This record gives sequence, C-alpha cells and structure tokens, in this order.
Amino acid sequence: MHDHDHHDNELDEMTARVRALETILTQKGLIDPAAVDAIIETYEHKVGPRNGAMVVARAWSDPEFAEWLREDATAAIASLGFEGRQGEHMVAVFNTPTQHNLVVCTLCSCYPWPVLGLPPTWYKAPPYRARAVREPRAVLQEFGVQLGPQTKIHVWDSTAEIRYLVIPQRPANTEHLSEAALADLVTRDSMIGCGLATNEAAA
Amino acid sequence: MHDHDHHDNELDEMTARVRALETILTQKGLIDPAAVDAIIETYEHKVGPRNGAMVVARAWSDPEFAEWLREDATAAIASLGFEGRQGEHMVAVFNTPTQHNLVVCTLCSCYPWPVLGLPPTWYKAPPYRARAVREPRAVLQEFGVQLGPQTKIHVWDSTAEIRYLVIPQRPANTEHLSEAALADLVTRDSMIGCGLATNEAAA
Amino acid sequence: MNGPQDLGGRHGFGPVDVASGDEMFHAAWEKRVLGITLAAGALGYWNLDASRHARESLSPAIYYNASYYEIWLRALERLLQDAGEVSGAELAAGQSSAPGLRADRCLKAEAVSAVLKRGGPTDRPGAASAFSVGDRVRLRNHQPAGHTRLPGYVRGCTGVITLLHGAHVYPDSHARFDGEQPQPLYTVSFKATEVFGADADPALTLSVDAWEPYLERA
Amino acid sequence: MNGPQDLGGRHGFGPVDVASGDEMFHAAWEKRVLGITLAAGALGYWNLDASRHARESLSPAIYYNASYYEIWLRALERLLQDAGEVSGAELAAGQSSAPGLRADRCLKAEAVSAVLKRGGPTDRPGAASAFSVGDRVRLRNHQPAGHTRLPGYVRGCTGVITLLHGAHVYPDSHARFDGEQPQPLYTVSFKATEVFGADADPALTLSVDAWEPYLERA
Repeated sequence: MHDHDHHDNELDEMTARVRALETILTQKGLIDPAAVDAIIETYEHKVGPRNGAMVVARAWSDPEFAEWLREDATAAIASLGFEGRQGEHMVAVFNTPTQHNLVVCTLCSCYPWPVLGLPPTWYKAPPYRARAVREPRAVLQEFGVQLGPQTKIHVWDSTAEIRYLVIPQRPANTEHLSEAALADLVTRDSMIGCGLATNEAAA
Repeated sequence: MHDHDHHDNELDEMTARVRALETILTQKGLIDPAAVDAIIETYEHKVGPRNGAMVVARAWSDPEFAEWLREDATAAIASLGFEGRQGEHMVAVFNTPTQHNLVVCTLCSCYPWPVLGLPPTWYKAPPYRARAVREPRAVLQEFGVQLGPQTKIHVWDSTAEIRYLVIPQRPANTEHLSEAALADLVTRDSMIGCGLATNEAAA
Repeated sequence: MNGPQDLGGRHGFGPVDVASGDEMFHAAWEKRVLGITLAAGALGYWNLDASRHARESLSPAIYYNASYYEIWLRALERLLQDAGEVSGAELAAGQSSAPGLRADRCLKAEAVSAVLKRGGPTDRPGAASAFSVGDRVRLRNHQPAGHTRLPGYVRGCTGVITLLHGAHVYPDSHARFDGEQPQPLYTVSFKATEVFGADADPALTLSVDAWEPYLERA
Repeated sequence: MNGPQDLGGRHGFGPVDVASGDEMFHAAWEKRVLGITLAAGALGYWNLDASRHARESLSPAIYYNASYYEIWLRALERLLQDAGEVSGAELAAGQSSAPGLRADRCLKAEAVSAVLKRGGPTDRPGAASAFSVGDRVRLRNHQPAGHTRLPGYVRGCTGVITLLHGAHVYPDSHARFDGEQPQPLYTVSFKATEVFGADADPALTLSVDAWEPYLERA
C-alpha cells in the first residue's frame, strides 16, 4: 500500500471521519460492526481472482463448458459457485489470435466481484477510466503488454449491470497441465484484458 | 475581497511561492518589478468598465457612431482611445427588445480588457463558464435579471481572439441625459450581458 | 449528468498507476468505508443508481482529489443525511444524538453471506426490444442534469446493436426515486474512429451498454 | 484537448458566485501573478496559445481547486522551466543560481504602456474563406490530445456561419510551436437544442468562433 498524494495527517483525518460515521451508525443500531467485518473479510480473503481463474481454466479444459460460458455466462459461472453482488448478469468475452478484449467502467467502478473480487485501485482511478476507451494500446504498453498493430482490440465499457469477464487465450504448450495448474496461469489482469495468460505467470 | 475555500495558511503559501518566482526572475534580470507594478496599476486603476460605458453612451447618443460600431467595432472603439491587449479584434453586439446577448469564454477567461478591464473572478470560475452556454436564463436570474421566456438569448463563446462587447438597450426616459450621464447608467455586467442598463444604476 | 464521473476519452489525467498492482485499498479506513456502505444499503433508503448519483454529484474539485472510497464516504454521508438518519451535527460530533429510524433493518453479520450471494439482479419483465442484433442506431443527444448511464463520449455516435439483454431497471428514473421503469437494454458497438475522430486507432472498436430511450434508429 | 478547461455545458459546479461582484483578485499575490505573467511574456519563449495549453495541461485535480491566477502561476513556472530559464531547484530555493538568458528582452516599466496598447493582433494574410455567411457547417469530431480551441460541447453539431473574420493564427499549430499557419476564422451559430438536446431552451442560440479546419460543409 502507498498513500498517493495523501499526507499522513490527511489519512488521519479520514480515519477519524470514517470512525465517526461508524460510531454514529452503530450507536443508532443501523449497522452491525460485525457485519462490516464480515463484508471486508469476504472481499479481502474469500472472493478474488482465483475464482475467475477457475472459470477460465475450466473453459480451456472443457469445450462444452466454454460453449455454455458463451451462451449463458451467468449460469455457467454460477455452476462453479460464483454468483451474487456485482456479478448478477455476466458476459464472457473470448480473446482470439486476432481479437483482444479489454474491460473498463468509464462512469464509476463496475467490475465482476464474484469472479475477480474488488477492483484494484488503478481500475477505479481517472487515468484508466479516461484512457482505456481511447488508447487501449498505450494503456496495455504501460502494463507491459505489446500487441501487434494488426491485433484488433474491443473495449467493453460497463455502463449497465452487465459484467464482463475476459477469457484470455490459452498459452501454448499447456496441453499436459491439469485444470488446477492451468488456473495458476490466469492472472487477474488477463481477465480484465490488461494482461495475457502466460506459461511464466506465477500462481 | 474574500478568500473562498483558501485557508490563510494556503494564502501565505501562495504569497511565498509568487514572491519566490518574482525574486528569481528579478535576480536574473528577466523581469523589472517596476514593470510588474505598472501592469497592475494599469488594470487596477486606469483601464476598466468606464471605458466601455463611454462606448455605449456614445452609441446611444450618436447613430452614426452606432453604425460604425456595428460595421467595425475595433476602429470605432479605438477612436475613443481604447485599444490593445485583449481587444485587438472587437465585435459589438446590440441588445433589442426581443434579443438579449451574453458573453462567456468557456475555455479560459477571454474578455475585452481595453473596454472592461480585467474580468471579475466569477467570470473565470467554472460555474459561469459551464452554465452560461447551457442555461443562461438561470444564470441571469442569479444576477437578478429576469427575462421573459419569449425574449431570445444569444450566447457568444469567445473561443478565438474576437472579443465581444454587449451594447445594452438604452433605458426609457433618458432622452434628456448627456452622454456622460448616460455612461453612468452602464454597468460592467450590462456589457457582459449579465445585467441591464437601468435608470437606477449607480455611477 | 455531465459530471466529474464522465471520464471516457478525457485527456490530462496522466499514466495509469500500474505499480499499484493488486492494491485494493490505500489505507485501513477505506476497508471500513466498503463495509459500512454495503451494510447501510440494507436500510433500503436508496438504490444503486441513487448512490452512484450521490457520488457523481460531488463537486469536480472534490471528486478528482479523492480516492474512490473517499468518494463513497462523502456520498454515504450525504445519502444518510437526505434519509434523515444522520445530521450534520452528529457527523461533526462523531456521536449519535437520536435513535435510528430503521434499526429493524440493520444487516446482521450472520446475514451478510446470503445478502452478498443474492446480489441485486436488475433484469425485469418489460417491453420487447425494438431493435435487433445488427441494427444501426444512433445514441441520442441525451444530457440530463440528473443521473444517466449514457456516457458523453458516445453521444451522437452511430453504432450497431451487438447484444440484447432484455429489459433492465432504467437508471435515469431509478436514481431520482421515480420507479424502475424497465427498458430494453443493448450492447452497442462502435468503431473508435466514429467516436474519437479520424485520428483514432483503426483497429479499435468499443461498446457501451445502453437502454432503449438512449437510442434512435440510424 | 479534452482537458479540465473544456467547461461549456458541464454539470456539477454549483451557482455563480454573484456576491463576489467586482472582485478581480482574491489576494494581493494574484496581482503579482498577473504582472509577472504579462512581463515574462515579453521574453518571447512562448505565445498566447502555448500559455493557454500550459494552463489546461494542469491535472484536473489541480485545475479545479485553483483560483484562476494560481492556474496562471503554475503554468508560468512550467513554461519558464521548459524554456530553460528557471530550474525546479531555484523555485524550491526562492533564489536564482544562474543569470538569465534573455535579460536583454526584459520588459522595462517605461515600455509597458506601449506594449499593452499594441497588444497582439492575430489576423494575418491567408487563404480566402471557403464558407460564406449563411452556409450550414458541421463541427468536425476533432479531439487532439494537444491544444485546440474547438470546445467539446459543439463537436458534431450543425450550425450556420454568421460572421467572417478573415484568416487568423491557428491555435492548434501555434500552441505546439509549429508555426502560425493562418486559417480562415468564422463565427458559427447554433440552436441550443442542436447542441444540448431536445430539452434545451428553445429561445436560446449560441455561437463559437471556429477556424476552417474545424468545419465541414453540412
């Protein structure tokens, strides 16, 4: 973690401000601090991009599942146990050798929580939201991804409650890998479209 | 003067920052502090809306001058001695009983300095720049000006080096007034289009 | 609204902070804001669209200087005050001075898992879609002062319907508490050159999700 | 550029500060910024368009939190550094550590009056205007990352030529020090309903001044 442009005393101000609100709402009986803890625990430790990686690995391993994902991503993903808030209406978009996909929410921070967890800070900040739709190739370069100029890109701006999951291309020479081992190759960024799944990706 | 959202210590920071720059440039021989003083003196005390008011009063009093102003505002205004920076290319726009004119610079702060002096702070701030083109009637109401819904409005967005001067309508019952007395009725706001010239206007 | 949230295609924000990597929070207080915001949603005073509108209604000077969870916090304070549950004096004091009105709706820890799993689907029974996949449509010059999910950068642009999603809750009315008024929802795809001009990337296409009232046949 | 300066038609900035009345400066330092900025312009390193671009290139987070003269000051510091006349270290120290390069061009007090009176006309000999008063034109989808004086809110809109101004210095090239490249300049008038949509004031028209490269025949 780092604090960007915030000075320490600003962070302290914010901590105090949040604590004040939580205190008031708790005193009024409007929130249960244990529920707040449970929500944080859910998205810090239980729900994250490992879920999406399992979806991708299954799609790579099972053509029938891949087809289901194309036809009804919400149901196919729910069959693996991933569903609910910010994933109510899923669409899976498949990268090909000639077509790359990238996901953004220019208007706020829409992101498929059940499969990717909470969005990283850069996803919600103005530079990504402003530039992803106009110059995705330049943005991808900042992520270290170099696409050939002939590779077409499609950017999905999540302006409604449809949530998009990018299915990256399966890396070469992975025929021998198990589904679990394949999932280890699938990074969060590759499911946003800011990265690629590679043989070298760490688990 | 008031300091809006700036705390005193921020003002002090800004004072120090400006002083630093002026010191450096003076030490380098790149600026002459007496020239800086002369520029400030010019726009604080010598050039202001009294100039524009004289133009308007002349136009009200002298149909030939009014015609010249319509045909070649830069020359007509220069004939009264008002010319130069931010007034190189003038256009005068005449209010009528059915057509009101309003001037804005949505992109920065363009304003006809030789006839109106420096723009007021509100003219350069986002609310006026954002709203004048979209909802001038609501903006005029904030200035206490109520136009009938049938009065047409034209808004001039100063996006080039053309500078616009609104010639307000001459108030009723002013036939007896001298040109100097007429000039006293012409407010700065009436020459931007945010006000009207009235018989009650203070000098 | 043409507010600070409408960022697609804007210039001047600098590079993406790629180095921040997997970071989800800048500080511990941001986690609490996440949890409090979701918990307070259960009180039922507002909906997702109204909360988005509260966030985008922050002044641009604040919006662009705040982290995302600061935006959430400020909007939440506003929504709770508008609901009459919290006063400015209480926020200043950091102490409650009156009991909660909807304490009966408080989200309990044991209910969290089920509530998150249920989510909030927005598909509804509604009118049949007037457009079909492949139809050419133009996005209307729709610029309400209130909430809308039509981003400014595609207004007036012509594209093609590529997906039908059935009828969904209409955010423009929902955000102003004027009902769900479900409308057919589509994915509309554009060439980047149509959206950003002739200098745009010729190998780039993009899409937005748009409700039928945003569209006209091209 | 689609930067923070492009304010026409944006929402969320609140009421006009009418109560500030005739106020021209918020504080004494703002007067010095006015004077220093005009004086430093005489050094000849930049032109009006380049200085506008320096201002609009400030990040939106800064632009919307600054008074107008703070915007001028920050842009001036940038321009002087780009010119090689001032270093960041000097600005931090508040002291010069090297002589000025163009001290010979320093604007002296006795020259101020003549310089202000002369101003900087931008009309130039140039190509004849391709359009005439009454012609219908569309403003192109022109969205350069660099400086332009075509405001975003009229892009793609159709209007009528109402004034011809002859050829003027073209800001898009001038701001990037790529020459004056004079182009015919026009005033183009629009119905507000064309610009802001069907809900706009039906008794409102508006105009922008636009160079020929911004226009196409409608």
